[in-house]
Amino acid sequence: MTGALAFAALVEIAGRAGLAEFLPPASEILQRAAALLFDEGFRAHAGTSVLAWAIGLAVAALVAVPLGVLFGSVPVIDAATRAIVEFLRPIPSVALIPLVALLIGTGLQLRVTLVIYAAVWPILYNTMYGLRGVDPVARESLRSYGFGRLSVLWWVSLPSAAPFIMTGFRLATGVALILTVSTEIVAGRGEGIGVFIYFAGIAVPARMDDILAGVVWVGLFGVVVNALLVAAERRLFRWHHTRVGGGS
Amino acid sequence: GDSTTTSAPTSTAAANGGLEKTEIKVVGLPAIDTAALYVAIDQKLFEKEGLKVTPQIVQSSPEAIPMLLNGEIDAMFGNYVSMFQAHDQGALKLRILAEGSRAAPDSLSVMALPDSPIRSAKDLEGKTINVNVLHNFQELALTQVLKANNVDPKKIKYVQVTFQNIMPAWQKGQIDAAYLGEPMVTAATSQMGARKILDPASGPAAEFPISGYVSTQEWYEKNPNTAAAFQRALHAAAKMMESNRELVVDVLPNFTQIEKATAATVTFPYFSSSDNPVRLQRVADWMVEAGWLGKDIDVASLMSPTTSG
Amino acid sequence: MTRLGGALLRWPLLIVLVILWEVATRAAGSAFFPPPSTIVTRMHALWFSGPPGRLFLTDQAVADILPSLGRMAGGLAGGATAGILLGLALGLSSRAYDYLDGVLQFLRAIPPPALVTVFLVVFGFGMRMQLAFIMFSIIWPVLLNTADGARAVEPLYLETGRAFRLSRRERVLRIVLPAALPKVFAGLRLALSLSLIVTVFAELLPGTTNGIGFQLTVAYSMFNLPAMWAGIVLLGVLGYLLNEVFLVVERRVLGWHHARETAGA
Amino acid sequence: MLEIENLTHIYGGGGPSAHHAIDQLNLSVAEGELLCIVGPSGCGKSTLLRSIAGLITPTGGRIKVDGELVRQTPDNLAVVFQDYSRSLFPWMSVADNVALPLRRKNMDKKRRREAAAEALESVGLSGAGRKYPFQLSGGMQQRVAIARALAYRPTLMLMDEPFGSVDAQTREDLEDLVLKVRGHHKMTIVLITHDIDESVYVGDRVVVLSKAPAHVVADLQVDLPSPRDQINTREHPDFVHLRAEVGRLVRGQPVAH
Amino acid sequence: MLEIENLTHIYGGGGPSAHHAIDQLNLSVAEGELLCIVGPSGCGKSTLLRSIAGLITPTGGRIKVDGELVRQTPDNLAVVFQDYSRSLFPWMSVADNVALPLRRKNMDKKRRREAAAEALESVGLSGAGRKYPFQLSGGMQQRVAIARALAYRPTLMLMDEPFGSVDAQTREDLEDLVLKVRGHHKMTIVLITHDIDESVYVGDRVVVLSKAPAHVVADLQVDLPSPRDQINTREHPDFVHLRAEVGRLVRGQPVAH
Ligand SMILES: Nc1ncnc2c1ncn2[C@@H]1O[C@H](COP(=O)(O)OP(=O)(O)OP(=O)(O)O)[C@@H](O)[C@H]1O
Ligand SMILES: Nc1ncnc2c1ncn2[C@@H]1O[C@H](COP(=O)(O)OP(=O)(O)OP(=O)(O)O)[C@@H](O)[C@H]1O
Ligand SMILES: [Mg+2]
Ligand SMILES: [Mg+2]
Repeated sequence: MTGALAFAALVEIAGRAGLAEFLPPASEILQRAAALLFDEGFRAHAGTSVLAWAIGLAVAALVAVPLGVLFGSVPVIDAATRAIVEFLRPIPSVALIPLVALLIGTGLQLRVTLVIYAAVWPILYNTMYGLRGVDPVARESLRSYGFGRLSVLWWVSLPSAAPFIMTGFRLATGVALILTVSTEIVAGRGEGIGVFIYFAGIAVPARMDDILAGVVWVGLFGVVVNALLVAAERRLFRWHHTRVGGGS
Repeated sequence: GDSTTTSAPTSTAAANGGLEKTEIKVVGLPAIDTAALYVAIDQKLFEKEGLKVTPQIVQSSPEAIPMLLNGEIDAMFGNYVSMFQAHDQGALKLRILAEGSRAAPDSLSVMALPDSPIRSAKDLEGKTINVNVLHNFQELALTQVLKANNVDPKKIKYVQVTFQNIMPAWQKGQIDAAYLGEPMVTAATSQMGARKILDPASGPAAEFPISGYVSTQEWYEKNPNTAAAFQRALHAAAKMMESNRELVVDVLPNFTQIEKATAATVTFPYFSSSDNPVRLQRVADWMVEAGWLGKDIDVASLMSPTTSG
Repeated sequence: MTRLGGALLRWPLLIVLVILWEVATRAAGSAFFPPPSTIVTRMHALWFSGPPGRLFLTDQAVADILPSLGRMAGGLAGGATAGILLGLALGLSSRAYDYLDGVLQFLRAIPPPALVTVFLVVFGFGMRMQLAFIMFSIIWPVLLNTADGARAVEPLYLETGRAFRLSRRERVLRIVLPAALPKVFAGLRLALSLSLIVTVFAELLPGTTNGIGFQLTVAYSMFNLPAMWAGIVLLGVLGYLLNEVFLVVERRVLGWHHARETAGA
Repeated sequence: MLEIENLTHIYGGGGPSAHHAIDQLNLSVAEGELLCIVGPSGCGKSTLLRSIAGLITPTGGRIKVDGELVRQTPDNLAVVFQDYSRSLFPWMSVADNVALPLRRKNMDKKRRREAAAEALESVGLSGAGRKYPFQLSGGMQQRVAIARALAYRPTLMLMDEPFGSVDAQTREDLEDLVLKVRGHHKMTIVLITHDIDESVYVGDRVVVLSKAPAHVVADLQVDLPSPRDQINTREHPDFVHLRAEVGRLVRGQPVAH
Repeated sequence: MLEIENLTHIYGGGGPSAHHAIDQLNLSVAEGELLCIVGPSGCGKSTLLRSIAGLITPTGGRIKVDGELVRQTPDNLAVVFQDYSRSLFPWMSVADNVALPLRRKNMDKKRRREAAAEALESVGLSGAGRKYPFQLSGGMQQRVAIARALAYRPTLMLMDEPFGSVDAQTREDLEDLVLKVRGHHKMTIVLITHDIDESVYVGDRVVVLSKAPAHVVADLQVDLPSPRDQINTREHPDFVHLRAEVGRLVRGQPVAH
């Protein structure tokens, strides 16, 4: 909280000092952001974005965790697919927009597809690395009771890796949000916060206050989602948090 | 040119029988150049032709090409340079349905800030100028005008700067001169005291065609009557707009971020009320000259005769 | 698994997919999806038909690839360092967490394209803006994973460090960091490919005049689709190669981790 | 029940850091027998146990359980690991830890819970079921690991220094508990211990291993009267004699490096 | 050297899952003394040790080391943790593990390495320095933890069941090693053990704790001739008497839950 205030103060000073004659001070941005809350049009934009975000994220999680488990626990599959996976990973979604648009159209499905494409990786890799960090003694002890690979996975590896997978999911929420809005900015149709931001940008003069107010809402949404997830983690992984304690 | 009747009864008859498709989706851009589409809707000109046109706005015209190809839309508003390139590269088989806009004097402008040392076209040599998209119509026209002004076009450095970043980049000295279109020309003149250095729509590039309404050859062959009706309505709109600025001012807020007050003061491009392959051919030829096309394009073969009065 | 075995496994699937792709794209005949052979030919012409003395790189390759790699490396190094430092701070100090977490979570959700003007105003055109842009984007996986790793260090490791009164610096450097390292590496691996992606994004920023991303956008804006695909494939290949290098480093640094995991099994 | 032939294990596969842990070890255990294994620290006892449990694949020789070659973990086996604290799952309560393996046993939830509670009680932890492992002391954790193995009712139970972290009194109680359970449920038990008295007290046989690479140095039958008794058995002349004998044998095998 | 007054510790802060581990415990240890602590499993011995080491803040009472209140870990202190395998750092070689704490000691790299090698040799692990902890057996890991504490040359050494995982011979060697080191370097040592013989053999005093919540039940002076000797001391009538006494006292404290 203190940090947030300090940050806002910084932006305010920067804006007022005219470090940037194009950046409005924080107070103005926040005022505008508050006003947008009552703007029906903006709320519709926000709704569309959240929908694309949520669908994309959900699908990404459903795809990435099993894939991560597969890659993490069957080295052969990991080796056989690595060339392809590592080839695909660095391809930027901007380059894919026209291709995906051509294949599946440009509506919600375009945004959702690109969100999935980007959000899969953090979950996938945190799952893979999380599984690798499981204490071998813990795994062995269940194996020794005759539990098969899948059972060991379910009862030991996944719970043990769960906090880290969750961190991957938290990463993915941010990535998904960024991708949703960015795709909208570059190629949005109709509605979406990104479309809102885009149009604010092409006004003459550019409506920086609108752009930044939109950004504030995106950021706040990210903060709220993160807070919810952290709270969920604390409950779900109480064993983890009480044991390791830690600053947070 | 070759006129047919545009009276309401005939059109209605066409709507009943002749039109292959009565509901079409058309993509426009959030720029003044698209105004004819909205005026035609506003003035019920499409309706008169028996067409129901649903407009849609995209950020830039290349994005709409996939939509055209996968049938999401029927036609789109795009700049010729992009469209010719797409055609040349085989990305789509272009069909120009109707011309859209041409550069009017003062609707485009290369400008310098009041305290800039740039005073004449010659001063632009070695300087950095922004364009919206590299290798597009802005460069194409300016090259011709520079040549006519004895400036070596090769000595200009172009950088791509998105719309909202032109002003900050300019004021922070990241670009030496700004290549602006409306409404930024008006805004820069009145608010920043910017000086016009060169009008890119002058001399050899006067009335330079910028963009038009296009579709694919395939779509056109399937829907020739719809295409003709569409063209007629747009031409009719352009005609009305020639004599009545207010029509344009009224529709601008519908699809651009230009408010009414600003709209009243800006310079509009020319809206084409007929199609003319000759002037369009000039664009294609310049592109060949710039090395942007692999082969010549015979523009006339992509166009239909003007059927409007 | 032996190296050879790995290689034997790795290529067949890829080759089959490429062949399928070739067949499919030839059949479809869409200009948007040129067949791999066309792409490879184009890549060769664009970048790899130079003189042998220059490793067959063309001038264009030097103009496109090197600046991108430079930006990427700079951004990655900066972002990773910042991510690890901030992550450690956040994972270890509840005070740092209280002060920074809200702001960082806020920043994390912000789409960089919306902030281009801000970056432009603060940093101006060119390298500084691009580096800032890349760092701002790739820091998050490193930061969050490091924080997670630092928080989840086996308590007895920490107690051992405290019992022997290691200085705070040494505890962080010799205990927390190595213990968190497997997770940090997961973050770095994500950041690696992300840095390529973001480099491309950064090369769309106002004022850029070279780089793969620049080449890619110019190609697309001129509908030179084979050239665009060449850029995409080049990115993929670079990503793959960088990842291989990364894995070699990881195997060295995390040798203990992998060995322990596979010991006995 | 258990036959080990020429078992050899080398860690680190022939490389420069290879370690020869077990060398040509032969051993067999009859059904229902309780075999104690003693040997110097680092000689290869845990390695032997892991091989029997099918958790590592020995580099040579073979192991049969119930006449079948061990390729993966044999059925109805339970292991108490030396590193008990790491073998408990930190995300589960103690009771859940004990009950988890019973899922293999076609028991419904209620019966699993009862069995777990019973096993915990038998090791003196009746109140600890709802705690998490990290909330227990070392000795208590070790007893949880024992309870988990006992609740499972294996036919073959492998115990790696299972009583190392509990006090003398508890240790005796647990020894007697193992003896009792073995009698009731016909378990075969292989128990590694460093406590020579213990090996003689609970074992039907005591096998002494050499320093690394381990092989069998001595295989002593323990013919003490049953049921054993903490006071009488330990005073029995055979007990005194045997423990001295085992002690001598172990001491003859100086520690491995 | 060490004074503990009315030490009380309650885990889980007053909540429903609170556990009263130590209750009003008083104890003092003189400089150079070797104090053994015995007590039932789960009574609070490790908790006591952690409090002395300043790793947990007890909920009541106070602890002074060298006259100073323990707020954080006192200087020149070394701990051998009960959970030795988790107290070794898996990313460091064994030698590095041992040498790490010496960084506090103004030693250059070479001397650190020598000191580590020496300590490893003294616990019988001279060849293991370059291995990683996971490549060692349980008992070897425990000895590494001991070597680490010894190399550090603390003035106060806290050992939590330090010899639980090694064989009888090694155990005796280590007992003697600790006695020797103590004599040479004037260490004060607090050693927790479950082995009653051991407590009497190595201890100058043996303190018996009650079942949880722990307090001191008995505090016995061990007046056996020095230097101790594995054969003669254990045959000494006082030894026999004392171990019986301690045994009785421990057994009088049935196990905690
Ligand atoms: N994963 C491994 N890699 C390499 N060497 C190993 C590994 N595990 C064990 N060893 C070595 O094998 C030998 C036997 O180890 P093992 O754990 O079987 O000994 P042990 O008899 O159980 O000893 P202790 O009584 O100390 O537990 C030891 O010298 C050890 O260093
Ligand atoms: N973190 C914790 N949270 C809650 N309770 C705890 C925690 N740590 C220990 N306890 C409880 O405190 C009591 C004392 O634990 P401690 O580890 O001190 O016992 P101990 O005497 O060392 O036993 P052992 O000989 O078995 O190691 C135990 O009953 C244990 O359940
Ligand atoms: Mg062992
Ligand atoms: Mg303890």
